Amino acid sequence: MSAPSNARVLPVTILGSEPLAPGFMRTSLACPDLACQIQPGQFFNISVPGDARELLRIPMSYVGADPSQGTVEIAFRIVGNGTRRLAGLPTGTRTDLIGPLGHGWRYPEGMRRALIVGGGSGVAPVMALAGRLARMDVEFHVVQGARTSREVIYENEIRALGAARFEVTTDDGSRGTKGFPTAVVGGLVASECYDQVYACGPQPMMRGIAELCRKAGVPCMVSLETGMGCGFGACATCAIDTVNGKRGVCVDGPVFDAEEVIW
Amino acid sequence: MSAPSNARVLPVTILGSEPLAPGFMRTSLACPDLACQIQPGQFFNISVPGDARELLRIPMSYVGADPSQGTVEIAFRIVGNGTRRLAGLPTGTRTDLIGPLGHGWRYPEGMRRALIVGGGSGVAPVMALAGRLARMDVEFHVVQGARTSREVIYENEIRALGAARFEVTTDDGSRGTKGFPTAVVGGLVASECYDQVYACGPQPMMRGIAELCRKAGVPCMVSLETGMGCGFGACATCAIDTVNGKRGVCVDGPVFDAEEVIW
Amino acid sequence: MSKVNMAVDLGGIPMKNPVNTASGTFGFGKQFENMMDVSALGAVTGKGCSAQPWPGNPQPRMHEVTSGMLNSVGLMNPGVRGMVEKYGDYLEALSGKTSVICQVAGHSVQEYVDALALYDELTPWAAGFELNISCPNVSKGGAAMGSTPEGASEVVRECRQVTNRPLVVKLAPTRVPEIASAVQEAGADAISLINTIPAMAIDVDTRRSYLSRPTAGLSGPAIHPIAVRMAWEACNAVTIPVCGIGGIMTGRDAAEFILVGCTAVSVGMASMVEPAASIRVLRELEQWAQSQGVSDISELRGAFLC
Amino acid sequence: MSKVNMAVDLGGIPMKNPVNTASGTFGFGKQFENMMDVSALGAVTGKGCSAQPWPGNPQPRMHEVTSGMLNSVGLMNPGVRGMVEKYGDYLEALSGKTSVICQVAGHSVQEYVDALALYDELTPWAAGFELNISCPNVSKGGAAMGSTPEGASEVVRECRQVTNRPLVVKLAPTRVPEIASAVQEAGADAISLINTIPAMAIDVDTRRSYLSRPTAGLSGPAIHPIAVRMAWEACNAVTIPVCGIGGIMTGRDAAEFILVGCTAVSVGMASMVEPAASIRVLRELEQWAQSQGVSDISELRGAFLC
Ligand SMILES: Cc1cc2nc3c(=O)[nH]c(=O)nc-3n(C[C@H](O)[C@H](O)[C@H](O)COP(=O)(O)OP(=O)(O)OC[C@H]3O[C@@H](n4cnc5c(N)ncnc54)[C@H](O)[C@@H]3O)c2cc1C
Ligand SMILES: Cc1cc2nc3c(=O)[nH]c(=O)nc-3n(C[C@H](O)[C@H](O)[C@H](O)COP(=O)(O)OP(=O)(O)OC[C@H]3O[C@@H](n4cnc5c(N)ncnc54)[C@H](O)[C@@H]3O)c2cc1C
Ligand SMILES: Cc1cc2nc3c(=O)[nH]c(=O)nc-3n(C[C@H](O)[C@H](O)[C@H](O)COP(=O)(O)O)c2cc1C
Ligand SMILES: Cc1cc2nc3c(=O)[nH]c(=O)nc-3n(C[C@H](O)[C@H](O)[C@H](O)COP(=O)(O)O)c2cc1C
Ligand code: FES
Ligand code: FES
Repeated sequence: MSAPSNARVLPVTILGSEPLAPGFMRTSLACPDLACQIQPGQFFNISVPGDARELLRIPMSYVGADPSQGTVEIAFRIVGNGTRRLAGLPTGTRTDLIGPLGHGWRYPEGMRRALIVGGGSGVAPVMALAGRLARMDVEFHVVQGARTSREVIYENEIRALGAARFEVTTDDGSRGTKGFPTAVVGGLVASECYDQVYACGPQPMMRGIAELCRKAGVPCMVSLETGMGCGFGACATCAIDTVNGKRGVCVDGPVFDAEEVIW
Repeated sequence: MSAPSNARVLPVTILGSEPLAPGFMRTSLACPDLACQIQPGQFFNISVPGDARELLRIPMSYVGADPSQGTVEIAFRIVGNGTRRLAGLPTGTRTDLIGPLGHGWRYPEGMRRALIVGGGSGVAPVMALAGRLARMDVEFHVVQGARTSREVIYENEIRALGAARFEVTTDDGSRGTKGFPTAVVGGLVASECYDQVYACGPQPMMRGIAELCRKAGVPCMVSLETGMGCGFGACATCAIDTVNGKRGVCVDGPVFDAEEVIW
Repeated sequence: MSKVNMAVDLGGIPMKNPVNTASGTFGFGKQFENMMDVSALGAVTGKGCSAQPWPGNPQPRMHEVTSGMLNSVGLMNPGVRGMVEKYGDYLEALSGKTSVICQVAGHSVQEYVDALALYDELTPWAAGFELNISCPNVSKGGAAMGSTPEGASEVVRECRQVTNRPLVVKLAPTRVPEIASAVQEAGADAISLINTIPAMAIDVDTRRSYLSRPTAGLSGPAIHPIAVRMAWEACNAVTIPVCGIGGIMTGRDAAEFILVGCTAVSVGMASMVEPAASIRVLRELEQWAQSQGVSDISELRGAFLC
Repeated sequence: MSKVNMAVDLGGIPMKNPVNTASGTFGFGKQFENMMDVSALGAVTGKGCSAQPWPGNPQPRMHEVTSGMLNSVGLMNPGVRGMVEKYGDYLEALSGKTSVICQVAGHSVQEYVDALALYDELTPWAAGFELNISCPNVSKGGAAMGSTPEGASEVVRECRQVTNRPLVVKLAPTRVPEIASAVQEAGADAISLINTIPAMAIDVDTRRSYLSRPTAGLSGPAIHPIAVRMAWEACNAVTIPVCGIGGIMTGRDAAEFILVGCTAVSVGMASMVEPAASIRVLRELEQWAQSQGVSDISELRGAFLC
């Protein structure tokens, strides 16, 4: 694993939180040093006060950063104690984070059209990507997978960024195509000429999309998730199997070429 | 050890705290079930939220209780993590306590004049006693030992309760007699005719007073302190040596006849 | 959700549910009477008693540490006779509603035998006895009797001669698989574990122990993951039932012990800070069993998937 | 307050202060370069490496528990050669400012010997080597190599032949006094302890381990009081220097190890959550030594009063 270049322990203040969907929060953080450095697909490791028995930090991607305001927005699903505490931190809470961490999304030269697939809380890490593609004038389509219609998030923001196509799938069929994102991605990669597919979501979803892309001959990048002890290459708890041997999700990823990952 | 009779887990709300002296706090609690039951010398075991690594409760005596308001006042010195957290609990914090616990001060029949000696945070447990003696129309004298003049606490309250004599000793001589309370108690027990001496404070102070009383032939009661795992007779961590064998400070005490204690 | 049968059998001790109390943290049950329904538990285990009363260690006897506590009570107890005088009537009445387990303490084989013989005579209401073989062995230089397979089996073999009632043997957190097999071989009806883990806490200002002795026993949530591992080792080493102990604060903590193969569990330090913790653990354990869709808790015993 | 001489000697490894890093929690030092002054530490110990690269265990490899964490990294490492290729230049430069200790991993005596021989050849800048004898010993049926005095001394005896540089032997948290004596006898220059304590955490909804294996190693503040006790036992059992490890979060935690007789200490999990924790521990340790009025930290070594 290669050492991170610019990671630091940075002070951060919670600016406010609001529910995005049931069990989903969006939280705004003041962290100027992070806001001006972090790149789409990178993450940080935040210390969440409130339960002194839990020492480990929580890895978080970001949805958007405003370097001029020094703010970073995150979106997360409440899945356990840490995310529950994070959701409840009052405005003004001061804590710290280690970041920016990892390697972000990469942009193949001459890319003209890309497909972005986000599933569940995996939508967060692709939002910053969508913003970047928009600024790069790359046409992008978005497929969002949600459990149910109320969990479709950031729809307005995605449309406002200029997604040329926006498809929704829901597990329960309450909106868009019933099923997982793979249900529509197969058709899309066959019919549209994507230079690159970007995917973040549950592991089975990413594996499925990687397989579809492999068959269609379209390059695919995925952003992986594992438990992380440190986030900066010190502990090896995050290592996964790749065709290049074990690699650390925190420093070699979290973004990997799908072809590299042994699923 | 005998089982406590009326101890219960009771909900409690913090009504407010203020500094009493440097490093000393007074805190008012709303706990109607405790306020109408607790007797001078008894204590309770309070759960202090804020650090989930620390599970044990903190034993606390009380200074005064107002059964009509359902409130109890405590006074304590900040000595460690638990008392530091207790001092910082915001008004409105809800927690719980186990109480009332232990056996309180006893009042010999026909008692007409008593001496109360409180040292440091040991002043708290004798305040409720002073109030009781006042209501019983027993004449009482008070000796308070403090490290320095600014740490003399509850002076107005003690005078208002009608202490017939109020002596102060300070370790640094900044007020009253320089030295420990033993410096004046010897003279008092020799010259005044006390039916009973009551003492609470650091162990060496209580040992010294017990010795003076033994020599003067005056009965003495002390309120002891030990670390407590449970506070209600379940764990035996609080046991001390007495002439009657090991006894539990939490259920057999905290008040003991000084003659019973093997110092 | 439908009711789950929670009754289990701990080596001949009938338990209407798997929740027991850890010796030394629950007094003799009576102390909790005002604060919970003691008789609702599957069993109640009291403080260990010896033939003669023991004073235990001097103060200080406890110190709080991160997510746990150290104690050096030193097995203070009023002696079997003293205990029966003071708590016999209470425990006899309780024994009509739940199993009462009396714990045996000793510093030598003879002391265990003497205490157990007294118990056998004076506590006809006891459903069984627990041998705490982690007390310091005075006749063998102060090391715990239960710290070697040989020492452990000697105690159990001799005690086996003294009573026909079920014998639970409580293991120290050391060399678990070997010692578990040894005590089964020697005639134990069940095993319980773990006892506290020897540990230290030093006041670095005074350079002295926070306790009256250099080492003391660690209990509480800090030891829970270690205790589950040791219980798993014990369950894999023996065929007799095992009672899992260590850092149980919730029904989920208790469930881990059941999953690795324990028949019962004991709640320790939790009862000291939350007197009715054992009842809450029981309720949560039952809810978990229901959520797992079983009709009998025994279907979950050893159901750990690995 | 006047300056305290903090320099110590860990069995021939010169340390300008007693603070070392616990293997596996500090990468190879380089990962911390942006976040602290790595060269200010007394020593830096890297992840254990074997002669051949090891993949370690599958995901999940970690789980958080009360006041600690479980890991089952499984000694994944790039092999001695791979490590030297990637970090050799960095560590060589670092070795001019602080002692670099290279850790040796193995599954059999031969593997330890092979890895150490490679190290001896490829890392002339290493101040010494640490033998991690608590990894699973595949050639002896899966028990940890260091879990018996015989196994431990065999590894150390053979490794002793391979290098003249100092050998630190890292003990598992089991049978400490016996194994400590055995490795001193076999030629160790110093001892370090403890490694993680085997433990379990089960997701009771799925009935599976939270990790890819049933058991994993517990580290963090939860184990600190146990680690101090074991370090005390080791210090009492041997005359060679001891490096204390386990749950160090503050200078006071480190001071406890010094008081029971340790020459040095290693910061583990703390560095993962607070990258510069080791530097803070060093500062706090120095402040404590000053507050104790000594002119040399060695005056506090073993100064525990009991
Ligand atoms: C690089 C990276 C970027 C990430 N970015 C984001 C992001 O932008 N948004 C986002 O929402 N998440 C993100 N995550 C995931 C996020 O870090 C985790 O959701 C978070 O760490 C969970 O912490 P926790 O303490 O709430 O849950 P934990 O308690 O640590 O639980 C972790 C998992 O275990 C399960 N679990 C926990 N407790 C129990 C229990 N008692 N019984 C059964 N199962 C249980 C939960 O379902 C959960 O999935 C990211 C992760 C990584 C590695
Ligand atoms: C029956 C009874 C009644 C009581 N009533 C009162 C009362 O009315 N008012 C009152 O003020 N107190 C009272 N006490 C004492 C009070 O309970 C203790 O002060 C309190 O429990 C301390 O808790 P803590 O967590 O703040 O300190 P802890 O952290 O538990 O420390 C306990 C002691 O250890 C020492 N200590 C703690 N940390 C360190 C360290 N890092 N290094 C060195 N030493 C350390 C402290 O000096 C302290 O004296 C009573 C005690 C009993 C048993
Ligand atoms: C204050 C205290 C006293 C104890 N006394 C005994 C005892 O007499 N006999 C015994 O076998 N175990 C004794 N133990 C150990 C407990 O029964 C239990 O094994 C241990 O505390 C682990 O469980 P826990 O983590 O739930 O507390 C005692 C524990 C504590 C905290
Ligand atoms: C993620 C992780 C990886 C570890 N890898 C190793 C290792 O390779 N070799 C080793 O001897 N110890 C290893 N350890 C154990 C630590 O070096 C240390 O002994 C243990 O964590 C206790 O210290 P702590 O409580 O301060 O973390 C590892 C610990 C952790 C948490
Ligand atoms: S989390 Fe990736 S190395 Fe620690
Ligand atoms: S504190 Fe007195 S018996 Fe538990």
